[in-house]
Amino acid sequence: MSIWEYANPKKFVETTTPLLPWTFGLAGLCLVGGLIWGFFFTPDDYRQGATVKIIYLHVPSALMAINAWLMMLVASLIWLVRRHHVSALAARAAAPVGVTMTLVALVTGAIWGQPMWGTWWAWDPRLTSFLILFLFYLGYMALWEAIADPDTAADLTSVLCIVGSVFALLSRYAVNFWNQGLHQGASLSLDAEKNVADIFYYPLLACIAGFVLLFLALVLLRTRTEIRVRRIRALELRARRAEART
Amino acid sequence: MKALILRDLRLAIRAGGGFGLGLAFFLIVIVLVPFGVGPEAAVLRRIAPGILWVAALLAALLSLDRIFALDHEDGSLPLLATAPLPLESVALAKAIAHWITTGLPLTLAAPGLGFLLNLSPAAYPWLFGGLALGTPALSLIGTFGAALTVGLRRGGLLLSLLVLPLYVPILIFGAEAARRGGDGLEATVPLVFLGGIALGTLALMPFAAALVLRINLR
Amino acid sequence: MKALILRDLRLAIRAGGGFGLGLAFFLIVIVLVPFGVGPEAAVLRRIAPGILWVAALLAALLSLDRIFALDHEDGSLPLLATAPLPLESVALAKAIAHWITTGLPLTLAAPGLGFLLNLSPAAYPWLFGGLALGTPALSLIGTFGAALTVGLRRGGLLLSLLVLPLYVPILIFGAEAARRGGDGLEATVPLVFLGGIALGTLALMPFAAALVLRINLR
Amino acid sequence: MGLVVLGLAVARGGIPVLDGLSFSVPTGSALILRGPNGIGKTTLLRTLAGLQPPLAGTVTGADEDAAYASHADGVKAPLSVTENLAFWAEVYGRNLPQDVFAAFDLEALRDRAAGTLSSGQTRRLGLARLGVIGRSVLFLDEPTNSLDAFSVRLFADWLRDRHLAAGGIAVIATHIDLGIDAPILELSPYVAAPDASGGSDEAFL
Amino acid sequence: MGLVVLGLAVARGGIPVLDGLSFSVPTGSALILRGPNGIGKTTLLRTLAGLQPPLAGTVTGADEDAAYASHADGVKAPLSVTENLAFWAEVYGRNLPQDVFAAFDLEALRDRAAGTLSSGQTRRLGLARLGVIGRSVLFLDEPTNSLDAFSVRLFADWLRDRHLAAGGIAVIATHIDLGIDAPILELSPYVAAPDASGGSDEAFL
Ligand code: HEM
Ligand SMILES: Nc1ncnc2c1ncn2[C@@H]1O[C@H](COP(=O)(O)OP(=O)(O)OP(=O)(O)O)[C@@H](O)[C@H]1O
Ligand SMILES: Nc1ncnc2c1ncn2[C@@H]1O[C@H](COP(=O)(O)OP(=O)(O)OP(=O)(O)O)[C@@H](O)[C@H]1O
Ligand SMILES: [Mg+2]
Ligand SMILES: [Mg+2]
Repeated sequence: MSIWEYANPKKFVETTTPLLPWTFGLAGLCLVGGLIWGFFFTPDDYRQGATVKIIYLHVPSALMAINAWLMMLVASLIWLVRRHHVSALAARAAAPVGVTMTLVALVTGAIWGQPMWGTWWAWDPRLTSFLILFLFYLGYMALWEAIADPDTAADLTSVLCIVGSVFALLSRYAVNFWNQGLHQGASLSLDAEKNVADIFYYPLLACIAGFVLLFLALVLLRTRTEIRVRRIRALELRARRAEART
Repeated sequence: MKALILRDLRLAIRAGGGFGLGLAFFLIVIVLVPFGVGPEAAVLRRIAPGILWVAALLAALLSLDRIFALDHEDGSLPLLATAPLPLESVALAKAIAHWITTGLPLTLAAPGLGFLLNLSPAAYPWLFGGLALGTPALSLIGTFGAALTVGLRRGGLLLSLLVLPLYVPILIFGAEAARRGGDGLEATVPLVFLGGIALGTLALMPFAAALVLRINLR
Repeated sequence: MKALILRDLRLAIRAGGGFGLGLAFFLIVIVLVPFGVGPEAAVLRRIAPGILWVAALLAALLSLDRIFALDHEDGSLPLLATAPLPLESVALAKAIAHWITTGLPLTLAAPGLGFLLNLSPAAYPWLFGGLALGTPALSLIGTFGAALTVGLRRGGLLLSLLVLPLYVPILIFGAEAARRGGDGLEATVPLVFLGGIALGTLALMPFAAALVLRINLR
Repeated sequence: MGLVVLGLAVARGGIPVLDGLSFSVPTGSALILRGPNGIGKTTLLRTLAGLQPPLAGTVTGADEDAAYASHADGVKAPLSVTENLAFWAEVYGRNLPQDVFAAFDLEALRDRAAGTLSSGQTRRLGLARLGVIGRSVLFLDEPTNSLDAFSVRLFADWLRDRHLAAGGIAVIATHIDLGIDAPILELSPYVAAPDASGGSDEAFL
Repeated sequence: MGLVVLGLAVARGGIPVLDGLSFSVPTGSALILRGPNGIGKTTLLRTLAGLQPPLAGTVTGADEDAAYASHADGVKAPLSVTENLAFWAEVYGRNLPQDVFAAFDLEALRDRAAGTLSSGQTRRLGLARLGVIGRSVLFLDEPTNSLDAFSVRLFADWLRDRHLAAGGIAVIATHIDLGIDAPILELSPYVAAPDASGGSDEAFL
């Protein structure tokens, strides 16, 4: 019994059916808990005032936006190497979730930027590379949409995802080089001294956990939908073929 | 004519993207410019209206060669020419379909994207108005250009070469309107000119395009 | 491979324009920008390196979809795929032919055109060096993009959507080098990065393009 | 009254290819054009259909009622078979007749994207357009290319029983035997002389 | 030793179309593929030529020596006839044999731009490529489409007297009679069952 057994679509759907409500429940719990905790039970920051609370949406969504692409990268590699359909479909399913996360991070960032930097948007390296990531998501999704044959689409998008990852990384460094930014550096690293105060930190962790779980749940749900769409397509094709022969 | 517009729209959507693609391209150009020019907000604000207009123009341009090329390749064009639909209507229908898939989404999105380039708030209505009047003219002129180059290999670049000079007045008036608007000045005059151009192209271009198509089909 | 490059060059010339077309497009964009942005010399000088780079990028982009599209339409592509030439060489040959018809003339002409935009004299060598290193990478990446979208209707816009984000690092380094050069600063670092990207794409992109072509030909 | 052609001369690429053609096709009948490759069949059909002007001579009885089917099918790959036909029906202001699918053996392919059809199936779809647009004068350029024997018979049946029987006219260029009963016009005698007048370069000679 | 095909199954668009094909073609002989439109001839030829992977089975004797000629000719319109052929000769690392023009009746068209040829002339140019590249295993998909009777004979003669006589192999899908002496493989018995295994949707059923 290997882990690849779950790469069979039927097996995957069966296995995830009982998991799905739990994932959603847990995600909801963490999110609601974390957000309430963060919004109502933490003090205002001495410099930023109440605006600091947007961090509970901004940071988790930004994190997940990047991690979604990583997950797609891994899934694409698995598809190319082992040709498991579930893997390709999971990558496809993750893209819209990832792009939504990117959008949420962009929007919350912009809303936060207005009081903090006095502008909705600045061509800061962090922000800019995020916008580029957004473009990569768009291209990836557009390519999926444009190709009729699902296996060809899976192959081509996988290659695009890999090549895109290289260039996304490259852009990241290029942008850094291009402009020194306004945006915060990493402040969540575990060993850093200038970590955000604990009082902001724990609810933030809860929110991050919530976003991770939410992402997981949404990707599971969407993967199952994609599998069923493929299944319907396959059944229709077969029915049509049978009909054509009679 | 409705049939043709609907078919073209359906083809655009079916072939992936449709409306979204033009928009995405627009977004990309807007993102690229700061990379080239540098991120200073003041400089960007200064050039924002011009860049937005140039981007709209390029988005229109990039999709032009497909207006007739596909119909030429698969042999639909002679069939359409012998259909009861006059070629003038064909050209107009093509222009309308092109505008719906590129010009319209651009017009709707441009004000929203302006803020990436720090466009000054006063410029928004003028930008929007200018694009609403200018993009149909872009599509109409583009249809003429596409008709002129249909069947030519490497039509793409030649087409841009032919069409871009025709686009210049639209660009000048459109960008001028947005720029004046951004400086808090009155900008109805360039808009009126734009409207005139739009009406003029609407009256003339379908006929010119049909004429040229007929010659190309011989 | 030489045969393929020569054929593509001959086709480009035969079909009208060839070298001239890319250049002419470049020229037009350069001319359009002052119309859009306004004629102040200071502003233009400021944005000149960026605009030159963006124009180079767009000129490359506009000719990309023809790299494989024509061979796909007339059925040459499967014939090439079964020829003794490996597909990797086909992709490389296509990229080289594309570079010779667009990137090379641009590189040679860009310094000459810079003065239309008031480019500061110190920037010329850096602009030239940047383009010489960057445009081959543009062609190579573009070939990959073209291979990815070969056979898709409306490939043009989708292709730009896929390729432009990949162009971002090249644009950043290239424009940065020219900008720094124009400000009288040292700019070897971005040029070195550009060279690295060019070498990296040269090593990888033909393989990626061939892989993708093979999938598309199935 | 049918299609009447008088003293027709046609040119391709500015060079006269056929000269002195006169024939008439009465309603309800077809005419087969024969001739080796490159003699000018396609050029002639395009001229008859009004896509290019004749060098000399007249064509009567074709203007409004004519339809042309070329080597290429004009089929849109992303659209389904039904959508393709429905489009042409609408352009010609007609309803899509449901029996056309059976007549061209497209029943099973109705909802398939045209781009996934085999070459023969695509050709059948291209021909089915003729059954949709309801034109009475058809100019057909090698309509049976890449069709199998069964489909050729299907098409010949449609042409004979539906089109011609309803008073239609067809002028068909083909290299194979269609199996319909029609006079054959051999084009070889009408090849334009090398010094035939009317070419676009004439003024310079 | 010729071309040997064992237990081949081929798919198009992720759907198995032909299944259980086994045949062999000895050197110096041809095989004609027959079957109604849409049965899978093109798919089979593409698989044999290595353009798409088979679902099952093996093809031996084709890899390095094979050439494929599709429905489309791969002719470059702006180039002249000679330039078109010279290009392929160079890609295959050979010299352009001068007798190929006579063999395919292209003498008079040598310097014409390929885009100005008639459909049959274009097809002849497409076939002449086969005489240039010197491959010994040919997979031909309806090679005689839009050729007149004379050109068909010309091609059959070339195939018989030049290609096969020199120890070549040809697998030809065609709907018409070529007039060469070759066994015919009727594909109808090999149509894949609707529930045949190996389709790309299989995992989802
Ligand atoms: C549109 C504007 C913005 C965008 C696109 C954006 C994007 C991002 C991204 C990509 C991250 C990184 C997540 C990671 O790598 O772990 C992040 C984290 C963060 N952002 Fe923003 N941001 C924006 C505006 C802001 C503003 C205005 C502030 C507040 C001053 C802010 C504060 C933070 C903080 C504190 C973090 C956590 C840093 C860390 O621990 O890594 N962001 N944001
Ligand atoms: N631009 C041109 N210049 C010179 N000759 C041309 C040009 N275009 C076409 N021709 C010639 O005109 C002739 C007529 O072509 P046409 O396509 O009408 O022939 P066809 O009878 O339809 O042949 P086929 O049976 O091969 O389809 C051909 O000999 C062709 O080579
Ligand atoms: N994407 C697809 N999805 C489903 N079926 C497809 C797809 N592409 C092709 N087919 C079908 O596969 C079958 C095989 O096609 P193929 O082109 O090999 O036929 P063929 O024997 O060459 O026909 P012809 O004689 O018409 O050229 C056809 O019935 C076609 O409709
Ligand atoms: Mg012809
Ligand atoms: Mg076939």
